[in-house]
Amino acid sequence: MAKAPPMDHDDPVQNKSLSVPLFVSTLVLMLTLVWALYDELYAMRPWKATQQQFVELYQSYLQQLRPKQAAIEQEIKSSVEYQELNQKVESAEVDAAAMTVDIEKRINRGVNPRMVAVRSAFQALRGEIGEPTYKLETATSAGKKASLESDIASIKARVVSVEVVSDDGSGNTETLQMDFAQLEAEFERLRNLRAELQAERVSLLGPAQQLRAKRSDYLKERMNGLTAQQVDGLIGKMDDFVVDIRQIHLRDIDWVDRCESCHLGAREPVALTAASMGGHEVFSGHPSRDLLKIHDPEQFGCSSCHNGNGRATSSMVKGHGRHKYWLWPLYHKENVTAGCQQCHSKEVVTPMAETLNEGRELFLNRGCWGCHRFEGFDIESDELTEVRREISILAAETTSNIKESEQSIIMGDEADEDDVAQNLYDRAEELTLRNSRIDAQIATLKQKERNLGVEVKKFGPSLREMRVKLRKEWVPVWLSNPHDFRPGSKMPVFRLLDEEVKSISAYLWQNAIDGDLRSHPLGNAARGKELFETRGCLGCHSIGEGEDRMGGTFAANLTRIGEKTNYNYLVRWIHDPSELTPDPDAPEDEVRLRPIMPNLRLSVAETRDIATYLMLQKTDTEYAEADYMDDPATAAKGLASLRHYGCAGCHEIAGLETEGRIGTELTLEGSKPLDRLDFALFTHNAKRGGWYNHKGFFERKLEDPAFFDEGKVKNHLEKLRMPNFNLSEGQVTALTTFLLGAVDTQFPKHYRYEPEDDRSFVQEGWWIIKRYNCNGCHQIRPGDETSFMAIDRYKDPDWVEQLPPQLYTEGARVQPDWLLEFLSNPALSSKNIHRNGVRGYLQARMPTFYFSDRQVGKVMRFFMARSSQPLPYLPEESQPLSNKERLMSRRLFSGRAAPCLKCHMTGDPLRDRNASAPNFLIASKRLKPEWTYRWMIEPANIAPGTAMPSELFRYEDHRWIFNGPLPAAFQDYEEDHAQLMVRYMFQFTAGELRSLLASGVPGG
Amino acid sequence: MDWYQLWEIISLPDNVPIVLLMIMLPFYTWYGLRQAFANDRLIAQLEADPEMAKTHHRKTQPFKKGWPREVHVWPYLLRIEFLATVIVTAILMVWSITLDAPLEEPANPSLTMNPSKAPWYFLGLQEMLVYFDPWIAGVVMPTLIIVGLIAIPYIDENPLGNGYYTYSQRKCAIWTFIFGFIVLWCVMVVIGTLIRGPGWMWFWPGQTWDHNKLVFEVNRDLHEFVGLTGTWAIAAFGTAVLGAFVAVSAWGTHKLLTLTEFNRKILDRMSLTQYLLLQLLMITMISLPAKMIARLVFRVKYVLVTPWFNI
Amino acid sequence: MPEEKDTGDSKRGLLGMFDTKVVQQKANEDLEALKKPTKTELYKSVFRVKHDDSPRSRTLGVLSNVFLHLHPAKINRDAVAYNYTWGMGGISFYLFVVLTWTGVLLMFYYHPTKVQAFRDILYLEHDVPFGKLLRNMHRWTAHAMILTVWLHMFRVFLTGSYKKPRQFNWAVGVILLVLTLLLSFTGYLLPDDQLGFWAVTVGTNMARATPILGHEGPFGPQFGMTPFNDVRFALLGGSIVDANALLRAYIWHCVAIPGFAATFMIVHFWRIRKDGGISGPSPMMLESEIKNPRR
Amino acid sequence: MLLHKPVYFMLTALLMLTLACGGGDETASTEGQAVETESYFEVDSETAATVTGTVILEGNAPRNPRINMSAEPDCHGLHTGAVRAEVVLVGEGGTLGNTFVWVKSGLEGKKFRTPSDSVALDQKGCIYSPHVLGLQTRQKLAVSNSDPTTHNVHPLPKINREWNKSQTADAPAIERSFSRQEIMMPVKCNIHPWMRSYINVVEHPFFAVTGADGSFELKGLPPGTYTIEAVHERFKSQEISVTIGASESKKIDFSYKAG
Repeated sequence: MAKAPPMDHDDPVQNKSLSVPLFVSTLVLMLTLVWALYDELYAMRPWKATQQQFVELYQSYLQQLRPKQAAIEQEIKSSVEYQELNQKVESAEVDAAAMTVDIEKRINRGVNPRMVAVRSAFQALRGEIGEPTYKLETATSAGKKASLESDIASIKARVVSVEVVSDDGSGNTETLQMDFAQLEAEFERLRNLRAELQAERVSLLGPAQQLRAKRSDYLKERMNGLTAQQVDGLIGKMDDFVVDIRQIHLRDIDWVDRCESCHLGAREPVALTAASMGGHEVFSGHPSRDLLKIHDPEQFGCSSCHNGNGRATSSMVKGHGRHKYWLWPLYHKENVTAGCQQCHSKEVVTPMAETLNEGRELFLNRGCWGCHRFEGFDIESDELTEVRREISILAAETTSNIKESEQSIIMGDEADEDDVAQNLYDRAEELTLRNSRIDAQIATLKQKERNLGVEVKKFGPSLREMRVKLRKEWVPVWLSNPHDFRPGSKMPVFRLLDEEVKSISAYLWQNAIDGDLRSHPLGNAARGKELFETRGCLGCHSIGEGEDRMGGTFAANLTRIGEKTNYNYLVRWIHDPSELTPDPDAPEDEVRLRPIMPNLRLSVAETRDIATYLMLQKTDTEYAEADYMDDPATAAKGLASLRHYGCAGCHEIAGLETEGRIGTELTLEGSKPLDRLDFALFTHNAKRGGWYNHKGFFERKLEDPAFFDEGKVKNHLEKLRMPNFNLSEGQVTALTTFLLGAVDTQFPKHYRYEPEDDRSFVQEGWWIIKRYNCNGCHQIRPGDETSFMAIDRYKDPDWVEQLPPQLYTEGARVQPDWLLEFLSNPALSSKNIHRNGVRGYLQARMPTFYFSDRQVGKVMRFFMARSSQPLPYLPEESQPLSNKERLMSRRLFSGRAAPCLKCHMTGDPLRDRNASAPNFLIASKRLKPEWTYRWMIEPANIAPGTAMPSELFRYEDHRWIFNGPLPAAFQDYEEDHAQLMVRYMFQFTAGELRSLLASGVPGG
Repeated sequence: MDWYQLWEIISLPDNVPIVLLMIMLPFYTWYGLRQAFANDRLIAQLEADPEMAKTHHRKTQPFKKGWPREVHVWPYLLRIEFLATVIVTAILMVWSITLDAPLEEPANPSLTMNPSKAPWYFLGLQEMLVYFDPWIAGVVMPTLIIVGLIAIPYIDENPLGNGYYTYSQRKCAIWTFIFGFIVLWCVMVVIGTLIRGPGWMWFWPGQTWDHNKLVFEVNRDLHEFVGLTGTWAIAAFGTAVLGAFVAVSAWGTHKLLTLTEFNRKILDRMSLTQYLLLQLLMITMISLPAKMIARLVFRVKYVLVTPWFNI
Repeated sequence: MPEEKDTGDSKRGLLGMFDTKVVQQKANEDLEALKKPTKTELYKSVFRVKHDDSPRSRTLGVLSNVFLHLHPAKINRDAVAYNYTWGMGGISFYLFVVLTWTGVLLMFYYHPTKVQAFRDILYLEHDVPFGKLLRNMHRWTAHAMILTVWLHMFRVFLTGSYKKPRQFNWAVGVILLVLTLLLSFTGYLLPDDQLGFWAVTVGTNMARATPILGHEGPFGPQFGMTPFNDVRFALLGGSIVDANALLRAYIWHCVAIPGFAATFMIVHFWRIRKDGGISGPSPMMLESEIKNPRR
Repeated sequence: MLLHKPVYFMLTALLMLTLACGGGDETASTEGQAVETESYFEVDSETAATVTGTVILEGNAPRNPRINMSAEPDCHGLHTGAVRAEVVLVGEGGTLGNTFVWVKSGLEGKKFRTPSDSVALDQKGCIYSPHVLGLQTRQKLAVSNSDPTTHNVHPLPKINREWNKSQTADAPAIERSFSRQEIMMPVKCNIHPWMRSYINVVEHPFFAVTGADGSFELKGLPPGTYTIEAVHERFKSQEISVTIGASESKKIDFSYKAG
C-alpha cells in the first residue's frame, strides 16, 4: 500500500538538498587526511619524540660534565711538563711564522699573479692553435694539410707581450715578449717554483706541528675522558642535531639496522648510563666498548647480534621484534650473549660472553651431549666414525686397484700390439703405485684412529666396573635419586619406577665384570686427609656439603664415598685410574674407554693414605638388602629400561655398546620453528602468558624437564624421559642462552668466526682445557677462579705460593717442544716419577693425563697461539758469555741484592724447603729468552701476585740496569743488565750451580 | 567459555571483512526484503483493484502528477555518487590508518601453518573439502556455481519481478538464491573462518583452539554400512545410491516447481533444456547439504567408490 | 585577457605602463575579472558548455564529459533512491579505481622475487612515506570490494534485474565477480609471507584434483598427469609455490586480470546504457498481466 | 627606512649582550668548578667524643712459634737468642697487643681528609715493625729496609691491587698507598717467609693498634652510634656497639679467651 503522497507539490527527489551530508562527509574526509598526516609524521615515528628527548637530556648531562672535565684538563695543563711543551710549541710557532712570512709574500704577491697572467696568454694561444689542429686531423687533401700546418706554425711563432709582476714578491712589474713555446716554459717554471716554495713552507712549519702533536698527545694520554673542548664539540653537535632516522646499512648482505634512531647514546664517546640520562634506559651507552671495537657496528650492525627487527621504527614492540610474526625477537638482557653463538659456533669459550660460556660448559660438563647431539661436542666420536669410514673406503679402493692392475697385466700379456701392451702395463704399475700412496694414507688414518680411541670418552663412569667398585646395596638407592645421596651430582634424577630401579640395578650388576682386586693394608687417614687436600684432588673433586663444601665441581663430591665403594678398588683407582678389571669373556678387539681422571703419580703408600681417609667419609645410613640384584629374571627386564632412558649415552654398559643418543639434536634448536616445540597443554597458557617463545620453553624445560607432562594422561613409558638436573636459576639462564644462540645463522661465511690460522688452535684447545678441567687448577684467562683459590688453606699468605702456576702467557714462556714433553710426562723423568718436573716445591701435583699425541699437540698449540707464538719455534742461539760477563753475572746472581737462589730451586732438598720457583737448570730447555727478559723486568705484568718481586731493574740510558748496589765489575759495563742475566740463565749448567752453591751463596 | 579465543579470531585484521559481512548481509537482506514486502502489499492491492491498477504509478515511492518521471543525472545522481565516494574514501582512510594489513613470517615451505587457511572468501570452498573430494569441492562445484549463476537469467522464465523488489511474485527464485548464497556460501565462509580451528576441527565459538585436541572420528564409506565387498559391487551400489538421491531430489525439485498454480504456469513456459539445466543445478546444490548431513550426522565418507574417483 | 574597457585614463593601454594610475586601473580590471571566473576565456576553453540550471546544460554536462558520458542524461526518478540500488555497483567500481591507483603506487616499490618481495613489504611498512597507509588501503579496499560485489549481486538478484533484456549483463557481472575474487587471491601471495604462502598453497592444491587435468583428479593419472605437467604446474610455474609462482601471481595480479576486469567493466557499463539504463525501480507487473510466452 | 634603524640597533645590541652574558657565564662556571674541591667531613672539635678501652686476653697466652733465621745470616746475627713470631703479644695483666681496633660502621657517607704524613713500616732483623699497622685510604705507607740484606715487600690484598717490590739493603723507602678499605691485609717477604705484617686500610681516621698494654683510644669522634671492631690475626674478631653523645668519653673493653 502506497503512502499518501506529500501534500506539497514539491518533488522530494529534486528538492532535497544533500548539502549537509556532503559537507559533513567532506569534513570527515578532511579530518581523516589530517589524521593520516599525523599518523605518518608522529604516531608511526615514535623515535622523533625520543630523539628530541635525547638531545635535551644529553645536553644537560654534557653541561654538567663539562666543568668536571675542564677541571681535570686544567690540572694536566698546569703541570710543569705540559707548560714546558706549551712554551716550546709557542716559540716554535713564532719562529716558523717569522720564517714563512717571506715565502707567503712571494707566493701570493709574486708567483701566483704572474702565473695567472702567463696562463691566460698561453691559453689564448693554445685555443687559437686548437682550431687548425682539429682541421688538420680531419683534413683529407695533402695541400690543405700543408697550409694548415703552416698556419699553426705561424701562430706558434707569434710573439705576444704580457704584462706581469716579478716573481720575487717585490711587486715590480715587467713586460714579457714571448712566443708560444716560451710561454709554456715560463708557465712550467712558475708552477715548479710555487711547489718548491710551498714545500719549503711546510718544512719550516714542521717542527711546530710536531710539537703541537706532542702537546696534544700529552694531554690525550693523561686525560681521563674528554677534554672540555671535546665536550663542547658534543654540545655543539647536539645543537645541530637533525631529527632523522639513524641507520646502519651492511651493503654486502643488505642488512639495515635503525636501532640507533632511538638508542642514540649507544656509541657516544661519553659512556652514558640510564642514571645519567634521567633513568631512560634507551639512551644508555653500549656496556662493552671493547666488544664494539672488535665488532664495529658499521660492519656488523646491531640486530645481527641482538636480534630484533632492525628495520622497524614504528614501535618498540615492532623494533624489538617481540611479536608473534618476527622470528628473531630481541634477546633478553640475561641471554644477550646468545647472539655470539651463531657466529662463534665452533667454540666452547668465547671471550666476553660469560653467560654463553657457562652454558656451553654446563652442556659439556653436565653431560647433555650424552643424549643430545650438538655439533662440536663429543666431536671425537663423530671423527672416529668418519675416520673408520674413510679407512674402509680406501681399503676397498686398494682391493679394486689390485684387481684392476692384475687385469691390466693379463690384458697386456694378451694384447696384439706392443704399444697397447705397454699402456696396459703402465696402467698396472700406476695402480700399484697409487696403492702405496693409499697405504700411507691409511696408515695416517689408523694413527688418527688410535688417537681417537684414546680421546673418545663417555660422560659417566663405566658401569662394567661396578661389581668390583660398588657396594651392591648402594646401587638401587643411588639410582632412585642420586641427588638425595649426593646433592648437586652430575648424575641427574630420572623418574624411575621402583621396579625399574630394581631391574636396572640387577641388569647392571649381573653384566658387570667380576674380578679380584689386590688387597691393600690400611694407611694413615690423617696423612691421607692432608694429601687429599693438597695433592690436587680438590681441583676437580669436592668434599663436604653445604657450608663445609670445598673443592671443585668438575668431578664427584666425595662426602659419602665411603658408603658406596670399597677400599681396595679405591686404592687401585687413585693409583692408576686407567687400570681396568680384566674381562675374561671380552672379545679380543674390544675397546674400553679410558676415564677422564688423570694419574697423579702417587706412591702406593700415599694412595693408601688417601683411600683410607676417603673410606671414612660416610654416614651411618642403613642400606636395605638387595637380593633381587642377583635374580636373572629381574635383570632381563632391565635392558629395555636402560635403553629407554638412554643410559648408554653416558655410561659404558655391557650389551649396549652400539646404542645411539636418545635425545633430539640441539645444534639448531634455537631456530627450530616454535610450532615444533611441544608446549603440550601449556600452549595457550604460554601464548597468553607471553612465554610462547624459545626462551620460555627452554627455561621451563630445563628447570623441570617433566614440566610439559603436567596434566597429560600418559602411561609411564610415554612420559618425557629427560631427567632432572636440579639446575640453579643461573644455570638455567646460561643453558637457555646457549640454546637460544644455537641457530642456523643468516650470515654468510665471512661473518662467522671460523678462523683457519692460529686462532683455530685456540678454539680447538679450549675444548680440551674444558673437557679435562685444566681450569680447575690453573688460571688461563685473567680473572679465572680456580677451585684451589676458593679453598681456605690457599688463602693463607704462607700457601699462596702453593697455588698451581698461572698460565696466562704460557705460550710465550715455554718452548713448544718442551711443553709437549712436559704434558706427556709432567715428572720430566722416567724413573723419578712421584714428583713435579718443574715446580718440585708444589704440594699439588701436575697429573699425567691420558692424552693422545694429537691432544698433547692441540694443548701445546693452544698455548702457543694464545700468546701469538709462531710454530715451529726456532730457538735463537744466545750469544756466549765472555769470561768477564760470566763473572759479572755470577756476582749479581749470587749477590746479596739479588738473592735468586733463595727462592729458586737448586736441587738441594735442604735449601729447597722454602723454594717457590723452578730450578734454573731447566731454563734453557724450557723457557724462551724473550719472555724471560720481560719476566725479569716486570713479573707482575705477566703473573699478578707472583712471588717474584718487581722493579729489580730500572730503565736508564736506553737500557735496563740492576736496581740495587752493583758489583764493582759493572762500573764500565754498557750493556743491558737484564739481557745479561737472561744469557747467563740460558747458559747455566749443573757445574755452575754446584760451584755457586759451594761458594756459599746467601741462603745456603 | 573462552571468549578471548573468539576475540583473537575476530580481531585478526584479515577477518574484519567477515565481521563486516556478518553485519552487512543480514542488514541488507532485511533491507531488501522489507521493500519486497512493501511492494507485495501494493501488488496485492492492485491485483484486487484493477481500476486502481490502471491509474496507479505502481511504485511504493511517492509520485504526483506533474512530477517528472525522469530526473537529470546532473546533479541528482552525480551528487549522490560524489557523496558515496567521499564517504567510502573516508571509511577506507580510517580503516587503513587504524588497522594494519597482516604480515606474518617470511614464507617457509617447511613450516606448515595450522590451521592453514585460504583467503576468507574461499573458505566456503575449503569447508566443502570436508565433505567432498577436492575435485568436486575445488573444481566441479566452483565451475557449477559460476555456470549456475550465469544460467540464472536463462532459466528464470518468471516475467514478474523485473526491476523491483518482490517476494510474493518470485518465492521460488528468492528462496533458492537465499539458500544458495546466504546459507551455502556465506555461512560456510563464516564457519570456515570462525569455527574451524587447528586440524580443521570444529570448535564452537568460545571454545579454545587447542592444537592438542584429538577427535576420534571414523568416517566410513556408505557401502561399509551395508558390508559390501568387491570393486564392481561397491561401484554399482554407489551408483545406485547416487541414482536414488538424484531421483529423489529431482522429484522434490519437481514437486517444488509444481507446488502452486503460479509455479505450474511458469514451469509451463520453460523449455526442456531449461528444465533439465534447472534440475541439474538444483540437484547439485541439494547434494551439498545432503552430504553435509550424511557426513556430520551419519559419518559417511564416500557414497560412490570407484577405482578412479570417489563421491 | 579580459577586454579592455575604454575608459579615459587607460586610453593608452599598456603603453601607459609607467603611469601609476594606468597600472592601478589595469590591476583593478584583473581583479574584477576574478570575481566572475566563468567569464574568462580560460574557463570557457575547459568547460565547453554552460553550467546553469537549464535542462540543456544539464544534459550536455553529462554527455559531453568523457568520464560521465556512460551515464544517460536522465534517469528514472526513483533510481536515485538508495533503498533501491544500495549503491554497491558504483562503490565497487570506485573501489576498483582506488585499487588501481594504490596498486600502481605499490608497484613502484615491489619486486616479485623471492629475495626481495618480503623485504619490499618491510620497506613499505617502515620506510616509504605513507607506505603503510598505501598497503593497508590496498588490502582493505580489496576486501571491501569483494563484499560490495557480493552485495551488488544480491541486490541485482532481489530486484530481478537480470531479467530480460539484461540477461547477458548478468553473465558479465558473474564473470566480473569471479575476476574480483581471482584478483584478490593472486594478490594474496605477493607479500611472500606465511599467510599468503599457505593460503595460496591450499588454494592451488585444489587444482591438483581437477578431473583429467590434475594429477590427483579423477582420470588425471590415466591421462598422464604428474605434478610436473598438470594444471597446477601451469598455474604456479612449478610443482611448489616458489619464485615462479610469485612472478606468475604478480603478472596475473597486476597486468592480466586487471586488464580483463577493466574490459568486462566497460562492457558491463556499456550494456547498462544499451539495455535501457538502470532496471528500476520499474512499475510493478501483475500476475494477471503475464502474456503468453512466445513459442 | 629610518624607522628600521632603531630596530636593527636594538637587535644587534641584544645579540651582543647575549653573547657577552653567555661567555661570561661560561668562564665563571669553569673557574668555579675548577677551584671547588670535594667536600670533606670536618669533625666539630667542640662536640668531638672519645672512645677508649683495653683488650684483654683471658687465660694463658699460647706460645708464639719460633723463627729459624739460620738461612739468613745477615739477620740471624742481629738477634740474640731465639726469635719468636709476634703473633700474640701479651702485656702485664693479660693485656693483648697487636689488636686492630676501628670503627666498623656508623660513619658511612662521610668523607675524611687524607693525612699528609706517611705511616712507616720498617724491616729490621728480618722482622716487620710494627707487626700490625693502620692507615687511611690513600695515605702513604713508607716501607724502609734497615737490614743489610734484600727484602721484597709483598702485600697480599683481597680487594686492593697487589704488588711485590724488592728492596735492597740501602734502597730508599718504598712509598705506596691503598685506595680501598681493607682490614688485616697480610704483608710478606718471599725471600724470608717468616716475615709477616698486617696492614689495615680504613676510610676514616678512627682506628688504633693496641700496644702490649692492650689499650686503645679513638679520639675526635663525632657523636653518634658506632660499631667498634677489634681484629686480631689469631683470634676471632669482636664487635661492640656504642652510642656516644657530644664531648662524651666512653670506655669499652674487648676480651678474648686464649686457647
